[in-house]
This record gives sequence, structure tokens and C-alpha cells, in this order.
Amino acid sequence: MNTLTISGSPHVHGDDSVKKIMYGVVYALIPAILVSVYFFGLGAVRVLLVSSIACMFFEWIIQKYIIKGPPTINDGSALVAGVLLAFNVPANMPSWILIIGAFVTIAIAKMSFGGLGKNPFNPALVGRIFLLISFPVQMTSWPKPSALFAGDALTDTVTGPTPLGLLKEELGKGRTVPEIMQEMPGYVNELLGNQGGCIGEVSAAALILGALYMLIRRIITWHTPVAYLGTVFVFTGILYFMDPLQYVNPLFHLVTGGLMLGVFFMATDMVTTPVSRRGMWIFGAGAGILTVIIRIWGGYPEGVAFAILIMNAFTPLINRGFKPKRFGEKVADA
Amino acid sequence: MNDVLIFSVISLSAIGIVAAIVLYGVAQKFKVIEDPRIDEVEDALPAANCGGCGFAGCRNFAEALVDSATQHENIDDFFCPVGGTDTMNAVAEILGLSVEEKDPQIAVVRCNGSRQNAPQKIVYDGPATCAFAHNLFAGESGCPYGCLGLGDCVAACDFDAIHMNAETGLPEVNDKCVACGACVKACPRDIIELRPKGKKDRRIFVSCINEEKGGPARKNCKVACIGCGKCVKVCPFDAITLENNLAYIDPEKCKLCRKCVPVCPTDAIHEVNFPPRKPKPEKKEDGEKRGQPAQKKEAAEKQEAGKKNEAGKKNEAGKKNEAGESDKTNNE
Amino acid sequence: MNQWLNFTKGFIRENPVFTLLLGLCPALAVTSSAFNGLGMGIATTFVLMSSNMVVSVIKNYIPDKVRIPSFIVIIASFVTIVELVMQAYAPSLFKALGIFIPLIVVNCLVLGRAEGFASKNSFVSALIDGLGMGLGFTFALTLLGAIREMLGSGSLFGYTLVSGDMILVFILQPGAFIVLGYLVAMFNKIKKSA
Amino acid sequence: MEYFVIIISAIFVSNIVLAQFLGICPFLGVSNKVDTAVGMSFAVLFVMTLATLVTWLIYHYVLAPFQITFLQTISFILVIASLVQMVEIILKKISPPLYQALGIYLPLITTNCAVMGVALLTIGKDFNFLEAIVFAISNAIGFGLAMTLFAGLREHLDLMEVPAGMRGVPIALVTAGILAMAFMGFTGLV
Amino acid sequence: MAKVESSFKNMVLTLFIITLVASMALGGIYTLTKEPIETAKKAAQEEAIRQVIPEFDALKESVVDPVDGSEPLVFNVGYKDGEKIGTAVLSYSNQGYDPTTIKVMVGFRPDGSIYNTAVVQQKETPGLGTKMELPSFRDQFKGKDPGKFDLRVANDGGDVDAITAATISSRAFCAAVRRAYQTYKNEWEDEK
Amino acid sequence: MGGVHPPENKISAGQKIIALDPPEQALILLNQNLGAPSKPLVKKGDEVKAGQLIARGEAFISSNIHSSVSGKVLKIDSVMDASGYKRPAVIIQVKGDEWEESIDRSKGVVKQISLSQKEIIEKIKENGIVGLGGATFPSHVKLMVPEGKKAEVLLVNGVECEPYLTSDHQLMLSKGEELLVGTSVLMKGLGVDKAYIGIENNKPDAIGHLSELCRQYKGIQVVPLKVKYPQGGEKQLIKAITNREVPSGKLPVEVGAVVNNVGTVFAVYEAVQKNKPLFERVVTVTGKSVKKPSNFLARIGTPVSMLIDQAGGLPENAGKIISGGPMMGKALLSVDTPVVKGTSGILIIDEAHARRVPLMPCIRCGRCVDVCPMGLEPILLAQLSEHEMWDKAEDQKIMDCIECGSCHYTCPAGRPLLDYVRLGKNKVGQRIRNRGK
Ligand SMILES: Cc1cc2nc3c(=O)[nH]c(=O)nc-3n(C[C@H](O)[C@H](O)[C@H](O)COP(=O)(O)O)c2cc1C
Ligand SMILES: Cc1cc2nc3c(=O)[nH]c(=O)nc-3n(C[C@H](O)[C@H](O)[C@H](O)COP(=O)(O)O)c2cc1C
Ligand SMILES: Cc1cc2nc3c(=O)[nH]c(=O)nc-3n(C[C@H](O)[C@H](O)[C@H](O)COP(=O)(O)O)c2cc1C
Ligand SMILES: Cc1cc2nc3c(=O)[nH]c(=O)nc-3n(C[C@H](O)[C@H](O)[C@H](O)CO)c2cc1C
Ligand code: SF4
Ligand code: SF4
Ligand code: SF4
Ligand code: SF4
Ligand code: FES
Repeated sequence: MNTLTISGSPHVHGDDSVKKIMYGVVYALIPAILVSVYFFGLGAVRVLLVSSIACMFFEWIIQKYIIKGPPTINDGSALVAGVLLAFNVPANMPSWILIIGAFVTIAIAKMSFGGLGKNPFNPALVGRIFLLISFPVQMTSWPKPSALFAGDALTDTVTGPTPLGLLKEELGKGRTVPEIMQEMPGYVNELLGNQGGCIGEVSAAALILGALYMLIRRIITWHTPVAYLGTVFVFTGILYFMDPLQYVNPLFHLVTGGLMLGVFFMATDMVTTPVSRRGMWIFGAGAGILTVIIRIWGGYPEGVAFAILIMNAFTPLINRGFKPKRFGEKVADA
Repeated sequence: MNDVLIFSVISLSAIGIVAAIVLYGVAQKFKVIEDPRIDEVEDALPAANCGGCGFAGCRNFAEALVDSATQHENIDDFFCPVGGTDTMNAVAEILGLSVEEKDPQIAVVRCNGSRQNAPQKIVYDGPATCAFAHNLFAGESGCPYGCLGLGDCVAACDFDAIHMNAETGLPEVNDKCVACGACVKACPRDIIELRPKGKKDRRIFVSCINEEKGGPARKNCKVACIGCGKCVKVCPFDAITLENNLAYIDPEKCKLCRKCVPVCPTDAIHEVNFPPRKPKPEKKEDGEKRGQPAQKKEAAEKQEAGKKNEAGKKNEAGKKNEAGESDKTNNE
Repeated sequence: MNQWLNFTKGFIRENPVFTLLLGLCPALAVTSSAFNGLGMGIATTFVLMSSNMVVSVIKNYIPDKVRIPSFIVIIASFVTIVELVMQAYAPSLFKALGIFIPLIVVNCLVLGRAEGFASKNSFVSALIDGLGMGLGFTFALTLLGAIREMLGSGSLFGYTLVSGDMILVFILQPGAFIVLGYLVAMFNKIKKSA
Repeated sequence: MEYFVIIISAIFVSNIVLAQFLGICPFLGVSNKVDTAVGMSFAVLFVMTLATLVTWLIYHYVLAPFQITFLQTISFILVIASLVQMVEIILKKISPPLYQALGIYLPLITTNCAVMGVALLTIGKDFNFLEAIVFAISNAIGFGLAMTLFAGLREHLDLMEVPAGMRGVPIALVTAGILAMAFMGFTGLV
Repeated sequence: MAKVESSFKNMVLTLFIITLVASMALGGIYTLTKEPIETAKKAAQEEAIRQVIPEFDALKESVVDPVDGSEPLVFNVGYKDGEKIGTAVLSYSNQGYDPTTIKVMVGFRPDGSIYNTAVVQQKETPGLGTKMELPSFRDQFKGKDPGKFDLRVANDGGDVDAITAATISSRAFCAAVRRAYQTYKNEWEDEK
Repeated sequence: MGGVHPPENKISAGQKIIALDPPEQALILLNQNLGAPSKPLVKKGDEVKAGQLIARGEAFISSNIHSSVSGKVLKIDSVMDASGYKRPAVIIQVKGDEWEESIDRSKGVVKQISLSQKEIIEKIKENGIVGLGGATFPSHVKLMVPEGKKAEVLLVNGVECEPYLTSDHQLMLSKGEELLVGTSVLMKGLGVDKAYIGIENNKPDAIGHLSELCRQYKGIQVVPLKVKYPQGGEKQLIKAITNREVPSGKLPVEVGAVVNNVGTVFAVYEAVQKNKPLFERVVTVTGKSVKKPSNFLARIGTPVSMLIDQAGGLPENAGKIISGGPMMGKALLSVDTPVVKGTSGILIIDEAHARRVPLMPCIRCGRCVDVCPMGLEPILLAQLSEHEMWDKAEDQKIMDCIECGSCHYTCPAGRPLLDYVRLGKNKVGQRIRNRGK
């Protein structure tokens, strides 16, 4: 007879695993990767490669020589962080800065806390914000998107503003929204990705496609995204309703900047967001409000990254304050 | 003297005096009766109110100290980073906690069911905590009394004094042990006991707590105490008692004569830090069931040799292990 | 007590910033450059040493109940002296350190040493303790400042070492926390292995 | 609108702990548990408001008229220290529960840069009386916010296996750094 | 040595003595440092003025309300050999990146053109906004006649090249200079 | 709320119940119920008959034990229980199969309920009936509704939500009539006039069969239930059928419900109507590599090894033997341990699936929180338990956990959540008890 195994119940296990979830996210990112390569060409390829390789390298070396634990690079989380970091920078980001960003992402924001699952803040976002604050020039000069087959794909020196940046700047000069909107790429382009911005955030459509995949595979739940998008839509909608000359159409907010990327791939990072459904609602709504506040009244044209990071800080309190409904908490009337 | 000087002197002194008088008045009027030791302790603290101790200010800390001293008679969990050890000693003195020296004790692990002596029959697949495994099942060797080898005791020790021996799968205590008893409390099977360190660091104890009858006990572990009572008979000082099929040596009565050690048919009695023994030719026939006295003696010798090599420094369990191994090859 | 040990303890074993975690506000706030750190360190050292000395001299003449207020007044006086002198002779440094100069008065380190050490020890010990702790504090601030300055603006004590873009965060607030975090970790390790 | 600016700025944009570096000692020392952090925050709110009020009066009615503003530091600390002690004694007598909730933090507050710092900043910014009070309250709220968030994060980290070398203060500082970074998102709000 | 007992008299007396000594010492030191502090302050001010107007041997200070009705500005008119050779205007702007007011000293030649500028106070982000102190930025203003040179950043349609990634600070700097110029022009025209 | 959907794997579903012969030697453990062990009444050498009382439950929560075989008492000694610990047991050398005369061994169904409420409870107690749904709680205690509470409805638990197990299913198919009589008996014992039989939708044949039969019984109704684990948990069942939630720390009677497993109901039928003590029960023996997955009617005290032999022998690749279902069952240390009243099945798992999935760090995905049927936060409870923060664990209602294992089942990181929660429950329970003292 074989040696019997003893363990506590249950003795069977569902068939999902951390690895499957992480690689699921990577698959979900593929449409956006393709769009970014289409619009930003080799620059995007370089950024993606440098970032993910650097992230995996730092994960491997820190786990091996500093934490001295079993290798963890295979679990896929470093790859996810790497791709998402790349998604958060412009295509012309110098590699050395990107490597610093990868170091911050993995070494400071993730491994210092003990690696996967322990970090209270979203590593890729910490990396992004770190770079944004440290290298504002490089982080805010956006190459103009130009379709891969449009001819001037490789002469990517032309830079242009992001729609949100343009909006904020022009509003600052006292122009009105309808005037400014004349210069915008238009909703269809914004949806498809033909706009200035970080390589991963430009195409709302590709991101939604990926999100659908994750929803179907039950990697993410719909609560946070719905709460987040809903809040942004309602909040900006109210403002737009009050003064359409000063405040832009809510749809514009949904398809520009990093909102879709943030909503579907970062506000859903389970490690750094609340565990209960109730908590997810609060998280999403809070992030939505902060995003709008920063976008409209803050110093930065884009607020998604900051909003999520700030809500990450609130997550433990949310987890503490918004418990799932306990069975028997309130006796239902029969 | 210029104006500035005069104004300074007047205003500042005024502020100072007003503050002093008001404070004094308020203090008198709103006096609250408290444990006077709190004040004493507070006085002994640096009054930096830095929060470094994790409390909201020195007074709060003092209250916690007095409280802990009253309730648990120790203040080991507290530390003031500004004042350091001196301050803490001073506080301990105020609170009357200067512990009088007891007979130095040490933790001993009363199980020798190493991987070799008590081979694994079952694989445990779960969290590495003895507390849980103990609730779940009898143990990988099947011995329901034996060490589970998952190291709750190791985790409990703050003094780096107890470690797992990877080879035997048993914990070993080293001389850093301060007999705090944390491991004793942590072990769900009550395997660890605090015993007097003994003269010259020598001690003799039964390294087993199995209360099963001989047969079942031996089925799981070669070095289990089978409750045969031979040691009880041979002990000239009445130091050994037998209860529930298990011998226990009272450290107070034991004079470390070592007579019991060789008579034990299963090698369950341990001697620690003794010089090697001269081979005794007249050893009594033992082991009704085993009937292999010669091998037994050989094992005992080996064990002693092992002890010598390790200069009596290492832990009991580790040494015993070698004996166990030779046993195994002979036995099965 | 061995005065040499007494003097050196502030550097690593009982470094006020890295191991005792006292006086963190100035340690974080003014260390955007090594020079500022040094200046703040020296100012604090002066206050620490002087108040330690005075306290050790008058310790027996002060009734217990007004001990703390008295010490505070003594410390505050020295702080004001520093303020005035600095304003007169190093105005730009004074400006850079801002309200953290008057805030020396609430630095737990200063009061802590006065209460915990000077009020119980001799004049000489108190002086050496004050000096040692002060220098330890200065060392910590300067180190912190140097690292932040180097990473954040590529210079050291104002001399440019690397030109071009540097990692701006390090001279901003988050950088202060992060660098201090890793330094504390490092000192813990050194202390353990020592 | 002026007050709105003061409030937003003190709570979010130049948060007293994360951007001004005041009150770091209690921020690190008393942030192990959310409950303690909340208690401390309320105590700070109380003392900071009171202290700012009194020091403002002293400055404008004693120090400034006599032109002895150089005594600012020493007189402020004296006033704050005795004020806090007085409040503590009174509280202990008249309301033991409140003392348990707030009072125990009071001594810690005396030697905390935040209270003194706000008193000094108020003078530096030339606020009028009402502005001074709003400023003090907002800063206290900012302190409470940072403190509570941080305590939540630390409670969370307590349940995690943080690598040995980083456990405790180091990781707390790194966390504070990231928190400060997140708060930089508020720049430009006012 | 026996400690002094905590009686009411002793307590008050001790505190009184300590505060007395402290205040006397401080008062003394204050009197001693008063002079140097004033000098240091003056020196700093003069240093800035010296940077922004040509060599002078006498200064005349006046306070002028700006045209837009905001806080008054300090004018320092420099004379050489009795002749007016330039006016240093201490102007400010609250639109910097940091809430702290930016103070800029702007020197005008008698003909109304800018002689030079100097930053007296700013707390912008090191490495970004602080670049306004560098000559590379301020030199743009040297010798420019604000009548012909649009004192706004290029982004806003003016002639000033903003510091990279610090448009806000640059804008604030320009605003301060504009304020100085307008007030000066007003004064100057009044004089005429 | 909550719940998971593990693959059902009811491979023995179609197997009729086969009555097994008594074993050569019966090992009857003296603690077969939740609560205090029973006191032996026989001694070495005594001759006993099947159905003879051999140990009496003296404490309030305790139950009688009857011999399941006839023969001679070999000894009263300790025997290895499922977890490998030695427990006192009566060991009987079997000779023939002679039953107590008082037992009605006729085939027919006795429908007439002649006993009074009190007598019913007494009968149930006498005959050693305990809950067969898993908890082995003495059934007569459940029927004695505490002062001030009122039972309104009886719920019969025919859910059998555990994967693999089919004993209740077969029982419902083959003993429908008896079950309904048993239900009526229990209704009378409780003094209620309503009973619901809850059955999961994956057993349409049982639902159909019982619905058909219960037309003739007043007040009994079959309720088909959604397929979801742990639908059969007492509190979940009450919620599903009556839409009432038993408050934390309270008993089902709080909301007027009493739940009994179908096995228990059948045992009650036999005890009350046929005077037969509980000494045999239906046990499913199953597993992917088991040659003949079966449902056996086995005597209490039969060694597990014998059941396995009857089902075609222990497969070569057996890696884990479980008493009970895969979600809540207990892994056995050895096949020498005997069947007890609570043994609902023997499940043999292949070596390939015996070990747990590789352990990863928790990624805080919250799935354990989602699936917990009690609305707890398993991950938080596990962490608190791991860090020995018992007070907080108690605040977080660790004692409410019903140990269903859904959390561990679903965790993508393979965290041993239930293991830690169980550890915590143990410690917290101890603390609560100590406080009571
Ligand atoms: C941490 C940080 C500090 C900044 N400090 C300044 C500053 O001091 N002055 C400034 O004009 N812009 C500063 N900025 C940049 C502004 O937010 C904004 O990006 C910039 O002013 C836009 O100018 P541009 O059009 O030249 O890029 C800072 C940005 C960050 C992230
Ligand atoms: C200490 C204790 C006392 C109980 N008392 C009663 C009772 O008085 N009435 C009752 O209906 N059930 C009582 N129960 C039974 C429980 O409600 C429950 O049916 C039993 O624990 C089995 O449930 P399970 O199989 O879902 O675990 C009691 C259980 C315990 C542990
Ligand atoms: C997670 C869980 C699942 C359960 N599933 C079932 C089940 O499928 N069928 C069943 O009869 N009892 C099940 N039980 C036991 C019931 O909760 C309850 O104890 C039983 O129905 C009471 O009846 P009894 O006392 O007759 O055993 C389950 C218990 C738990 C905790
Ligand atoms: C749905 C989902 C979203 C994720 N989003 C991020 C992300 O935004 N940033 C990141 O660094 N890692 C992300 N990860 C990977 C992983 O959770 C993350 O690196 C952990 O925070 C590391 O502990 C994501 C993973 C999943 C499953
Ligand atoms: S826990 Fe205490 S008694 Fe046990 S080994 Fe460590 S020091 Fe010794
Ligand atoms: S001695 Fe006890 S605590 Fe230590 S490993 Fe063995 S069973 Fe566990
Ligand atoms: S299901 Fe597992 S990984 Fe997810 S939160 Fe729970 S314990 Fe963590
Ligand atoms: S915590 Fe308990 S009740 Fe909740 S899912 Fe886990 S085992 Fe089930
Ligand atoms: S130094 Fe600021 S609170 Fe301690």
C-alpha cells in the first residue's frame, strides 16, 4: 500500500490557481499590446520588453539573494506588473528610466513587503507615480500615435499632447470646452486608441475587450469597474450638465487618459483592493470621485493613478469597516 | 538696561509664574488617587513622551508597566528606547520584580521518536503547526504522544535556544535556553519539560511520554518507554515512579547515579553530559520481548561514543539518534 | 561609565535617528541636501550639549514637580540663542531650515537626554553624552541628506557630481521616508551583526 | 473661499505629516492600531486648536506689542506644555472615560512638533484669529487622516510575513513614503 | 546632595529664577544679535537690489500700491551721483506651483526696460520650478522692454520660453514681473 | 449567499443498498456521539446479542450504544479511532447473528404511530439515535425543545450536498415510505404539524418518489433545492426553506426549526416503530479507482478494511482514505478503524489527487470571502489565527464557521484556510469556556 496522506478537510480543490489568474491577466492585456504596437511601433515593443524583463529580473534576483525563498518569477505576477508598468509610460521613455521604474515597482513596492500578495500599494502604479514625479519631462512628452502602416511609423519624434493635457492647458488659457473639442481626435479615435498617451492606455476598446475576457474567466468581478466608471460618469455628468462650457462631456472622460486601464486592470488588482463586495463598491466609488477631482481641479491632467493609489491606502480601513453580511446578522422576517 | 530686556524679563517670568501657579492650583484641586507606584515609575522614565515604547506617553507606559507587574508579575514585553536597559531595571526594582535566583533550569525534549526511531507511516499535508496537527491526527509515526516535529516550540522561543534537527526531525535545546517556558506552553503534547540543569549540567530523564502499553508503544517507536519497571527497581533513591505505563524520574530525588540508564530495554532513559561509561560486563538479561541484550549494549556504547565526540555539548536528542540508527539496522 | 563608549554610542548602537527613532521630523524635513542636514545637526548638537550641561549642573536645585517645565525653559533658551545667532550669521541656512530650528525645542531627543541622562549624571558625562548623541544625530542627518541629494539632484554638498536628469522624488517628501526606511533597515542589520 | 483653500490645503495638499513632516514621532509611534490612532487624532485636534488659539493671543497681545517676538519659541512651548498638562489633570478628574479616550495621549502631544509647528506656522502665515483656528483644525484633521490611514496599513502589514529585515519601522517608513507619493496627486488642487 | 523638595514656594521660586535667568540671557543675546540680524537682512535685500540695477551709491525706498489694487510693492530707487539710475521693484506672485508666495526683485532702467531680475523667495519644486533662479531662465528678461516684449510664457502667447516641465512656475515668475512693470509704469508715467 | 460547486462525482448513485454480513470482530467505540462518551455495561467474556445495550449515555448530551453483532466480549480496550488516537471500545468476537427478541424484524411498514410524544422521545433516547448527518448529536436532545422556545417546523435534510456520497439518496429511493412515517413520528415528537424534506435538484428521482408518496402524509412537503455546496448545512437549509437566518451562536430552535438528516429519520422510524436500536447504517464506499462503488448497510463496528474489500479491495493507487465526503470528511490514518454511527461514507482518493495543490501566497482575491456561506472572512480569520490574535478572531465571529471547507476549496492560492480557522476555533472555544468558569 502507498503511504497514506493525512490532511484536514476539504480534500478536493477547485481548479483555479494564482498562476492561471496571472497569466489570464497577461492574455487579457494582449489586445492592448497589439494596439500599442500598431500605433507606437518599435518604441512600444522596446518599452514593453525592457519593462517586463527588468521586472522579472528584479523579482528573481531579490527573491533569490535577499529574501532567499523559493523562486517566484514563474507565478506571473512580475510579468503582469512589468507589462502594466510599460503600459503606463510613453513610447519614447528612455530605457534607463524605465529600469529605474521597474526597480521601484518590484524592489520597493513589492518585494520590500515580502512579495506577491503582501504589498498594500499597486506596484506598477507606485512605479508610474515614482517616475511621474521624478521625471516629469520624460513622462509627459507623448509621441503622436501613427498607425504602423501609415508611413512615418519609425520617425516617431513628433510629440503631441494627450487629450486630457490639452483640455487642461487650454482651459487654463480661458478657452471654453466646445472650442477646445475642435482640436481633439474625436471619440472614435479615442476609443480605438488613436490619441496621445501612455502606450497601454490609448485604446479603450482593446482594454474593454481584455476586461471582458477577464470577466468571463472570473478573474475579476464587475463590482469595482462598475462602481468606478459609474461614479466618474455621474460626477462628470453632473458637472457637464451644470456648465457645458467649463466641463467636458462625461463620455470624453471615459475614453481618454488611463481610465479604462486603471478601472479594469489596476482597480481590480485583488492584492491591493478590498476583499468584500461591499468594499469593492466603496473602493470604486472613492477612486472615481478622486479621479474626477484631480482631473478637473488638480494640478495633474490625469488622476487615475493617484486616485487608485490613494484608495489603496484606504483599503485596509475599508476592509475593516465594510464586512460582508454575516449570516444571521439580521433575522429575516419569515 | 534697555526696554527689550525689561519686557522680556517681565513677560517671560510672568508666563512662567502664572503657568506654575495655575498648574499647582489645578493639580491640587483635581487630584486623583492612583496607584502611587505609577508616579514612581513615571519618575524613573525619561519623560521624553516620545511614544517609542508604543504607548501614548510616559505616563501611559508607566500605567501599563504597573498593570503588567500587578497582573503578570513581569514586564518583559515592555521596553523604553530612550531610557534603555538601565531604566527598565530601575523600573523593575520599583515594582519589586528583581527575581531571586532559582535553581537554573533548562528545557528538555522528552521524545526521541526521531525519523529513525519512529519511522514515518503517514504523510501529513497541511500547515506546519503542531497545534493543528495534534488536533488532526496522531502523528506521522502513528505515536499519539510523540513529537510532531512541526516546530511550534521553535517558533515560540525568543532566545534562539531551540531548533529543529533536520535529520531527526526533533527539536534540540541549546545552552541559550533561559527556561522561560514558552516552548513548554507552545507544545500541544506537553513533551517539553523544564528540569533543573543539574550538577555540572548533567541530567537524567526518561525521553518519552507515551502512556500506551508496551506493545502498541513499541509498534510505533523503538525507543518508547514500555513501562516495564526495570528502572524503578534498580533506582537506589526511589526517584523513579511508574504510572500509566510510563516511568518518570523526579529530578529532586535523582542523584545522577546512572544505574537506570543501562537497564532500560528500549533506551528510553537519557543521560546528558556524562563522561563515557566503562563497559559493564555483568549487565542483566533484559528485554523479554526483544531478547537481544548484546545488541542493546552495543547501542549504548555507540551512544556514549557519540557523546564524547560531541564533547557533551550538543543536545540529547541528536546524540541519541546515532544509537537509534544502529538499533534500526539490527532490528528490522 | 567608559566615556569613550558613552561618546560613540550615538553613532550606531544608539543612533538617535536610525535606531532610537527620535527627532524624525527634522531628520526628514531638512535633509533635502547634505548641507542642510549638517547645519540642522550642528544646531541640535549645540542645544543638546548646552542643555545637558546646564541640567547636570542644576539638577539638584530643582524640585521634582517642576523638573520638566524647567528643563523645557532651559532648552528653549538655547534654541532661541541658536535662532538668533543663525539669523545673524547664517541667514540663508536659517531660511532653509525654516521652522525646524524653533522646533528643536520639541525634539524628543533633547528633552529625553536632559531628563533621562543629564539629570542623573555628572557634568562631564552629560557633556560627552550630549556631544556624542548630537554628533550621532548630525551624522544621521548628513548621511540622509547626502544620499537624498546625490540621488535627487546628482550633487553632494552643492557640488555637482552627475549632471542631467536625476531622480527627483528623493529630494521630495516621499524620498525622505523611503531613504530613511532603508537606512533604518540597514542599521538594524548592522546592529544585529555587531 | 479663503477658508476653503486653507482647509483643502492643510488636509490634502500640504498634509502636516506627509508633506510638512510635523509630528512624525507619534505618526510612527502610535500608529500600530487604528483605535489608538483615532484616539490620538482626536486628542491632537483638541490640543492643537486650543494651543493655536492661546499662542495666537499671546503673540498678538503680548509679544508683538512689546516687540519681543524673539521670545516666541520659549513662550509658546511653555504655554503649550502647561496647557496640555492642565487639560490632562482636569480631564482626569472630571471625565475619566474621556481621559481614557483622549487624555492618555496628551503628554505625548506636548513634545510633538505638530502642535508647536502649527502654532509657529500660524504666526508665520500672518493669519487672523479665525483663520488661525480653521488652520489649526484642518491640520489636525490632516494629521488624523494620515494617522488613521497609516494605522490601517500597519495593521494590515502586521498580518503579513514582511521580510525580517524590513519588519517594523523600515517597512512603515517605506509605506509612509508611498503614501506621501500618493498624496502628491492632490498638488495643485488649491 | 539632598534634592530640593517640591513645595509650592520652591516650585514657583525655581521656575521664577529659571525664567528670569533665561529671559535675561535671551534679552541680552537678542540685543547683541539685533544689529547683525538687521544688517544681514539689509544685506540680503541690498544684494538683490544690487543684482537688478546698475551700481548705485544711494537708495531711496518707497511703497507703492500696484494698479491692480493688490498688496503694495516696495520700490527702491537707486541713485548714482544724485542721478537716478534704476528702480528695483520687489514684486510677488501667488500662482507658483507651491502655495508659498514667489518674490521677485525686478530692476528697471529709467527708460523702462528691464535691467535684471532676481528671485528673493520661492519654494518651488527643486529641480523644476527652482530653475527660475538660474540665469538661463532669467537672462531672457535682461534688457527687454516690456512694452515690446510680451511678458507671458510662449504657451500663453507671450515671448518668454518657459522652463521645461515647469510652466506654472514660469508663468508665476512672469506674472510677478508683469505686476512690477505695470506698477512701475504707472508710477513712472505719474512722475512724468 | 456563498457556496461552491465542486464536481459531484456521485459514481455510486445507482447502486442499491446491499446489507453486509457482520464482521468477524466488531470494534464498538464508546464515544460515538457529540458530547460525553458512554459508560460500558458489559465486561470481558459476556455474551451479547445484536441490539443489546452495551453502554449507557449518562450525561445530558450523550447516547446509548448497542451491540451490532452477537457474540462474546473479547475485551474492553482502546482502539484506534479515525485520527489514530486510542479510544476505549468494546471488542466483540462475532458468533452467528442473533438479534434481541424485542426487535421487529418483519418486512412491512408500520404506519400507525401509537406512542405519545414523551414515549417517542424516550424511545429515541433508549435506542441510541444520534444525528447521522455528520454531527452525531444525540437526537432526543434535539427533540426536547428548551423552555421558552417553540419548534414550528421540522426540516428533513435529504440534500446530501457532499460530492461522491450517495447513502442518503439511496435511502430516500428505497425507504421512502419508512422515511415519511419516521418524519411523522418526529413531528409528533416535536409537536409540530409541518415538515419539509429538502432535496437538491440533482436527485430528481428522489424528489419525484418522495413527492409522490408524501401526498398521503399530512403536513409533509418535499422542497427541491438549488444545487450548491453546502446547501445541506443546517443553517443554510433553514435559510433556503424558511428564509430565516439562525442568529450567530444560537440554535435552530431560535427560529423555530429542527433539522434532521434522512438517515436519522429512518433510524427514528426503526427505533420507534420497530423497536430497533441504531446499530447499523448505510455507508457509501466510493472513489474513482474503486472497483465496485457501493452503498452498504453495515454494522457499527465493522472495520473499514472490510467495507473496502467488499467494494473490490483497496486500489493500488490509493493515496488517501476519507471517512465521509471530500469536503468535510476526515482522512483516516489506517483502515483498521471501525465504522461508527457518524460514518456516512468511505472515499478513496488516488495518489495523484491525495496531496494538496501547491501553496502560494494569498493574493487577497476575496473568493474565500465570496463563497463563505456564513458571511465570514476566512482569510482574515486564518491570518488572525496564524498570528494568535484570538480576541480579534472572536470578534470576527470565528466560532460561526461551520467548517464547510468552501474557502479552502476555492482558494486559488491553496491556502489552508479551514485548517487555521479550525485551529483558531479550538483556541477561541477554549478561551470562551475558560471564561465561563
Ligand atoms: C513632484 C512634481 C513637482 C512639480 N513641481 C513643479 C514646479 O515646481 N513648477 C512647475 O511649474 N511645475 C511643476 N511640476 C509640473 C507640473 O505639474 C506640470 O506638469 C507642468 O508645470 C506643466 O508644464 P509643461 O507644460 O512645461 O510640461 C511638478 C510636477 C511634479 C510631479
Ligand atoms: C452544546 C450543544 C447543544 C445543543 N442543543 C440543542 C438543542 O437543545 N436543541 C436542538 O434542536 N439542537 C441542539 N444542538 C444541535 C445543533 O443545533 C446541531 O443540530 C448539531 O450540532 C448538528 O449540526 P450539524 O450537523 O450541522 O453540525 C446542540 C448542539 C450542541 C453542540
Ligand atoms: C457544511 C455542512 C454540510 C452539510 N451537509 C449535509 C447534507 O448534505 N446532508 C445532511 O443530511 N446533513 C448535512 N449536514 C449536517 C446538517 O447541518 C445537520 O447537522 C443535520 O442535517 C442535522 O441532522 P442530524 O442531527 O439528523 O444529523 C451538513 C453540515 C455542514 C456543516
Ligand atoms: C486582475 C489583476 C490586476 C492586476 N493589476 C496589477 C497592477 O495594476 N499592477 C501590478 O503591479 N500588478 C497587478 N497585478 C499583478 C499582481 O496582483 C500584483 O503584482 C501584486 O500586487 C503583487 O503582489 C494584477 C493582477 C490581477 C489578477
Ligand atoms: S522557549 Fe524558553 S524554555 Fe524553551 S528553549 Fe527557548 S528559552 Fe528555553
Ligand atoms: S516538541 Fe512539541 S511543539 Fe516541539 S515540535 Fe514536537 S510536538 Fe511540536
Ligand atoms: S481565496 Fe485564497 S487567495 Fe483569495 S483571498 Fe482567500 S485566501 Fe487569499
Ligand atoms: S470560514 Fe468556515 S464557514 Fe466560511 S467558508 Fe470557510 S469553512 Fe466554510
Ligand atoms: S521630532 Fe517631530 S514629533 Fe518627534
